[in-house]
Amino acid sequence: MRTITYRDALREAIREEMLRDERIFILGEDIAGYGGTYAVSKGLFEEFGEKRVRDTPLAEEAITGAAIGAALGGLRPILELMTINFSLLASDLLVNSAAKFHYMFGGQPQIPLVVRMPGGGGAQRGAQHSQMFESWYAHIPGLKVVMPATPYDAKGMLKSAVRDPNPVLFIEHELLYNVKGEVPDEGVEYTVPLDRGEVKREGQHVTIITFSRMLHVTLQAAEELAEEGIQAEVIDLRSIRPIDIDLILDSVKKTNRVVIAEEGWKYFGTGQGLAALIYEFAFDYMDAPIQHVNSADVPMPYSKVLERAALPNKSDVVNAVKAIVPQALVHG
Amino acid sequence: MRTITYRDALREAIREEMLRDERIFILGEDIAGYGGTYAVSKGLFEEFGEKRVRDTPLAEEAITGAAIGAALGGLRPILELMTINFSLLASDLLVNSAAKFHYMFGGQPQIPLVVRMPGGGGAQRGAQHSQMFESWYAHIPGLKVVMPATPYDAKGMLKSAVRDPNPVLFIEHELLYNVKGEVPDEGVEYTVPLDRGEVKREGQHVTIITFSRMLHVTLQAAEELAEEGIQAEVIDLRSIRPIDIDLILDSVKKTNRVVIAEEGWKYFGTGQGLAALIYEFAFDYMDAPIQHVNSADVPMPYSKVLERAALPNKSDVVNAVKAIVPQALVHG
Amino acid sequence: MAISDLTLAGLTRTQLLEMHYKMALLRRFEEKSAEEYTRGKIGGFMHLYIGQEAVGIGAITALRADDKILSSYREHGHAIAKGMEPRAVMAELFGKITGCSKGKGGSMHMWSNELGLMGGNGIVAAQMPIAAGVALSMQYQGLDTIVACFFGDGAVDEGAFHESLNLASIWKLPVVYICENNQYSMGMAVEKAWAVDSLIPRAVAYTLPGEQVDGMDVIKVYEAAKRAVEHARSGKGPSLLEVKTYRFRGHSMTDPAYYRSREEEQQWRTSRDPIGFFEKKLLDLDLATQAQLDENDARATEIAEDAAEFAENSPFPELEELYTDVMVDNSTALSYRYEKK
Amino acid sequence: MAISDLTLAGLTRTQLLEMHYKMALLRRFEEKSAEEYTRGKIGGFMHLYIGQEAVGIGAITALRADDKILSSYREHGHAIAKGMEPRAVMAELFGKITGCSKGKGGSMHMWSNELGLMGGNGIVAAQMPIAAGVALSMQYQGLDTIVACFFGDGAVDEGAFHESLNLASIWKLPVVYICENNQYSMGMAVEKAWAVDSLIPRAVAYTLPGEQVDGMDVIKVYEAAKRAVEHARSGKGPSLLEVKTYRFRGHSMTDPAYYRSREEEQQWRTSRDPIGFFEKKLLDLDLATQAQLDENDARATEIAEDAAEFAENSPFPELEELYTDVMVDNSTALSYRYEKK
Ligand SMILES: Cc1ncc(C[n+]2csc(CCOP(=O)(O)OP(=O)(O)O)c2C)c(N)n1
Ligand SMILES: Cc1ncc(C[n+]2csc(CCOP(=O)(O)OP(=O)(O)O)c2C)c(N)n1
Ligand SMILES: [Mg+2]
Ligand SMILES: [Mg+2]
Repeated sequence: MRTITYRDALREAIREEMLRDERIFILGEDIAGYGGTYAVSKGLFEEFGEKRVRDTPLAEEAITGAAIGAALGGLRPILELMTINFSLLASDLLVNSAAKFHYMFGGQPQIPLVVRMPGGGGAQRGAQHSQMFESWYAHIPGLKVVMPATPYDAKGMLKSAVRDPNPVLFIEHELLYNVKGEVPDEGVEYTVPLDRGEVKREGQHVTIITFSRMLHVTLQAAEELAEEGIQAEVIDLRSIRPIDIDLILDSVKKTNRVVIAEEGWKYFGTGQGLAALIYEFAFDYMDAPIQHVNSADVPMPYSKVLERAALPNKSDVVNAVKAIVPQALVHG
Repeated sequence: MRTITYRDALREAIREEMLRDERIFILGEDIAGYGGTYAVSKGLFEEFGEKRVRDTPLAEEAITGAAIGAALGGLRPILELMTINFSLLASDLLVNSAAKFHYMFGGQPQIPLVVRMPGGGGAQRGAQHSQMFESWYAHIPGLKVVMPATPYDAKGMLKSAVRDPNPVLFIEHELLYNVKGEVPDEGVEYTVPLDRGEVKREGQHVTIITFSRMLHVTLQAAEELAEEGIQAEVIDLRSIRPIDIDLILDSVKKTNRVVIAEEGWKYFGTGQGLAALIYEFAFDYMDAPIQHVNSADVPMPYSKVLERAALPNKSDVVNAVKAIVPQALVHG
Repeated sequence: MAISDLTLAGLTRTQLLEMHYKMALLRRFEEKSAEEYTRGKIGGFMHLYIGQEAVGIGAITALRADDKILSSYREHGHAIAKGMEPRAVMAELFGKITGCSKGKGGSMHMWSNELGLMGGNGIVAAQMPIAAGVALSMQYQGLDTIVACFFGDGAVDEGAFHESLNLASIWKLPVVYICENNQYSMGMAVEKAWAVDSLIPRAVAYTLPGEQVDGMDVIKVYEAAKRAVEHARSGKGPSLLEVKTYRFRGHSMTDPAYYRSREEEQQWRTSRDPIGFFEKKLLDLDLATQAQLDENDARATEIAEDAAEFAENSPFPELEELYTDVMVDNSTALSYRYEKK
Repeated sequence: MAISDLTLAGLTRTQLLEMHYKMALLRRFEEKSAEEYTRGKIGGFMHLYIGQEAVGIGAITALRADDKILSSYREHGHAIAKGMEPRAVMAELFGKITGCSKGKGGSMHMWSNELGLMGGNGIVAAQMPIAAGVALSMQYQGLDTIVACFFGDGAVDEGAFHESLNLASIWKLPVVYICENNQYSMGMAVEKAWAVDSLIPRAVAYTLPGEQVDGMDVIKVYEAAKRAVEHARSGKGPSLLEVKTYRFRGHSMTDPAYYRSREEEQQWRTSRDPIGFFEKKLLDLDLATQAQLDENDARATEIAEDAAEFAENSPFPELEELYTDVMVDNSTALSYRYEKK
């Protein structure tokens, strides 16, 4: 094991897969000469050349369509959309073409496509550059949507995504790239499945379900709660579609209490969808209403004082847990 | 009162508002010469001329941006996007500009814009032409999203939408245009608010929450249930954002049982968001898990036998209700 | 083929007769589809190709069997021209399991990996960037196949048109973009929608070879397509063809076409019919006898009838089909369990 | 103004000196912003306009006060040129309530109804269709005001560019589209991204008047803009200007600009600096004295300092501001109740 950043883990996954399979290439805005807006593809242009590391014009529709077409033509493109905020310009091609072709053409075409894009706020980038749209895409049958939170999962899931025969939206977070974590030594081959969540911390008093950057905030909250005797079980969804429902239910049936901590907006978002699912399958096990931790229901403000207030933080998670975990339960 | 179609109700609203306010104009693909794909704007070109009834090229980004700009410039555009399926091409402008300008520019600009578009399946139009994306847009702070189901509400809410100072997405349904209903005589001025649901049928055994075309399916189901002694209260949401939570809670606290019937996909959709909200505010009142009625979680197939199987129907609603309403409750 | 029996545009009499037969087949097939639509056997949207046959047949005759094509929702013609069995097309229209998309696609969504027919896209212009990508895959793999992408005059107004041509041009992709300018996008007359009166300046705006072609003359279409195809195959990159044509019917089965005059339609139907025009040419040049043409037409009618009968007698998909083909690996929204309604 | 003191391009000495002052102000203001950014007073993305001053000043000088402008995220220059108080701009960068967007917008999102500054859009090219709409509102209301829309060379690659120019052209909208071709879109060199080497053929593709202008010569920019503005104001419709310029700094504060050589940058900074060029011209033609220019620069530096001080001493928004301005009528996701975190 080594300790490397989320960014390096992603680059290793891309590089190792490109060495393994000639059909894999990457394309996107500023991924070659610039090395990628978040430096994920740094050095790959120098190593693989312009055929397999392709800078594109600013044309989200064209590059997304081109990636879909290349996949239909037998290649395995990894498309980087600079941020998920700009994916709205490509949403038609992702939803009306990539997600539907296999079905509407009777199972004939396959689209082994990976679309990498970071989302999220926290860097004062303002309303248009701080969003999470995973629930939009997870609503669509025909797509897979994954959001790894650790370097280990990032590398393992990106490899699985590249090998997957379906279109996979691989959603990163702008504030995760510098996060460090343990990853097997180079050459030690491993993958992480695209349909399994993971218990990142065990506990019996409450289940906190989270994903992406909020996993780290949640783990800190769990530490703080532990000091007060509250043992929180932390589940990292990792994949939003498909969703690992049984892993969640196992935990919920043990703790009977749930907090969902996510960065996106609350209404008609991922957390509400998840809560509805839990109630549907574990209604009788729920001892308290599920608590939601989200960003404020407003466009993200620029000013740091307002942005800080808008984003969910550790104490939001702690308070949400305390709201449903009675003292008695802990000390009784 | 007269009995007119949903289509005519919409046209009357547009026409009366255009007569009232010079700043109001309509634009869209084939709304003038063609009279509108669903004939909603039929005759308006002849009456108001090309300045106020504007045919546009096939360019969803340009016409949506133009409508936003016209609103910023002091006009009150009603944009028709031929169907909500094509709104994905305009989603960036709707979400990143229309929904955010008022906030991110410190409250200075206002965008009094109405975007009319039908969604939905049931006419064998296949995977790309049978979708409901209301939950996508209702997830976004800064937008209003309404979906009237009756001619009365359609006329009254369209008038309110046109007079509203915010961007309003007015979502119709391709199979509602020919639906008839009572509407006050022409000249009798009325409006329906954009933030109020309505109890369309009273009952005490279960609350069925629905909207758009599914309201009519649900009312039929309620009739069938009544024959078996089950009195269902049917709530027509009418507005998805803002959502009339207290109306819903009042009913839920009375019936303690909820079925949500919608045409869209289940996961991370409107119904799940609504269910999560209900549990959040009425956890202790819920005697049974909320039941969901949706389309199958697949792209819409063309073949009529498959499409029929994919869409939610009367018996789906009836069965969902029976699953949570015990005989005892009814006959006891 | 021996030089000796070259006749028109380097095509043998056999090839010319075959082209005539295919045009007749498209015509008869569409007439039959219209009939079945009115009988309620076909649902949803159906966009007929009648009047535009010379474009599909002329252009696709210029392709190799292993080249690929992409089209819009108005694709029956392209599908059959590329070699799709009329039976499979009609069965798809009927929503039967024997259809080329198992009945899941319908009129707008037809596909065949073997024939290189890559859909049928219902989103105007969406096929354009995808076509660029398919062409990229050929260039990337060093293949000498090329892509032909068909789209309408309305698609020209979409941003995808611009983004795709620019990308195809800078990457020198082996793709031929063929605009079937049938003068209308639904009810919108092209001269009202375009800020230019021809696509030539648009081709120049992407440094692409551009040509305007009479779409009612199948030979002219064939020759222009041939040039563009060779250009692409020889690695010189994409080109843009504006093929002027006219749809004899409404936009779709439900369109009464009030936005244009009956005179205008008559004018085109009578004086510019691509099949009549081609037949006259073949006869004038003694390249075919009336008997041969009649026989082609009779065969076409027969095949169209047969296709309808086949479709009629084919079974609908089993309800299980509703849940197949969503994902290649049959994964679903919920891992571990498959939720069906 | 009396004809007598006409000097350059019909501008009075006073006007010329004012233009010089504004260019100096943009430069000093940006330098100050960069300083404050490094001090951590400013966050998020910040895109400097340094090197492009002649474009904003030249073009906006050609506008009337009641004309409107739209721009991209690289808008400090346009904001100040249109008359925005440097204090309000700097305070916005600091995220203070005294900022022109109450601190909610930041560097990329500045607005003023009074001044006709209509943002600051962070989505590349999104301002282009919106500008067409603003122009439509003027045409619709019979006003004689016009819109100037600034965008970069990268925006040209987006579908919105194409759709907007076509719409503006067929509707003859009073808008001037000004492409600030600074040679790069982030790290992408324009010659790699465009399938053409100039925007002239693109203008032709929409039957628009198009002009290429030296963006380092404020007078040339002013004259070209003047022509385009008059064209629009007189009801003749839109036009497209390609203004060739160069950004002296990286794309944003965090960009080391490895994709271009230091030599190339030096070359531009030393030999093509728009302010130095303008000063030389003014001196050579005896239109200003070195003392006047120095005084302008000193004043500019002072104002920039003052703006920073004002921003520094201004309060941050109250937390209540988080929930204001979401909707005009303060409606929220839940009717009847306002849910706050
Ligand atoms: C993005 C998008 N916008 C609108 C539509 C609705 N629509 C379907 S076909 C059509 C007309 C297209 O005209 P054209 O491109 O000329 O092709 P034609 O029908 O003439 O073959 C329109 C507007 C659509 N399918 N997709
Ligand atoms: C639709 C979209 N794609 C990508 C980005 C990320 N991005 C921000 S600025 C920029 C470069 C734009 O270059 P150009 O248009 O030349 O303007 P300049 O920065 O040179 O002023 C890019 C790619 C974005 N903001 N929006
Ligand atoms: Mg057409
Ligand atoms: Mg640039």
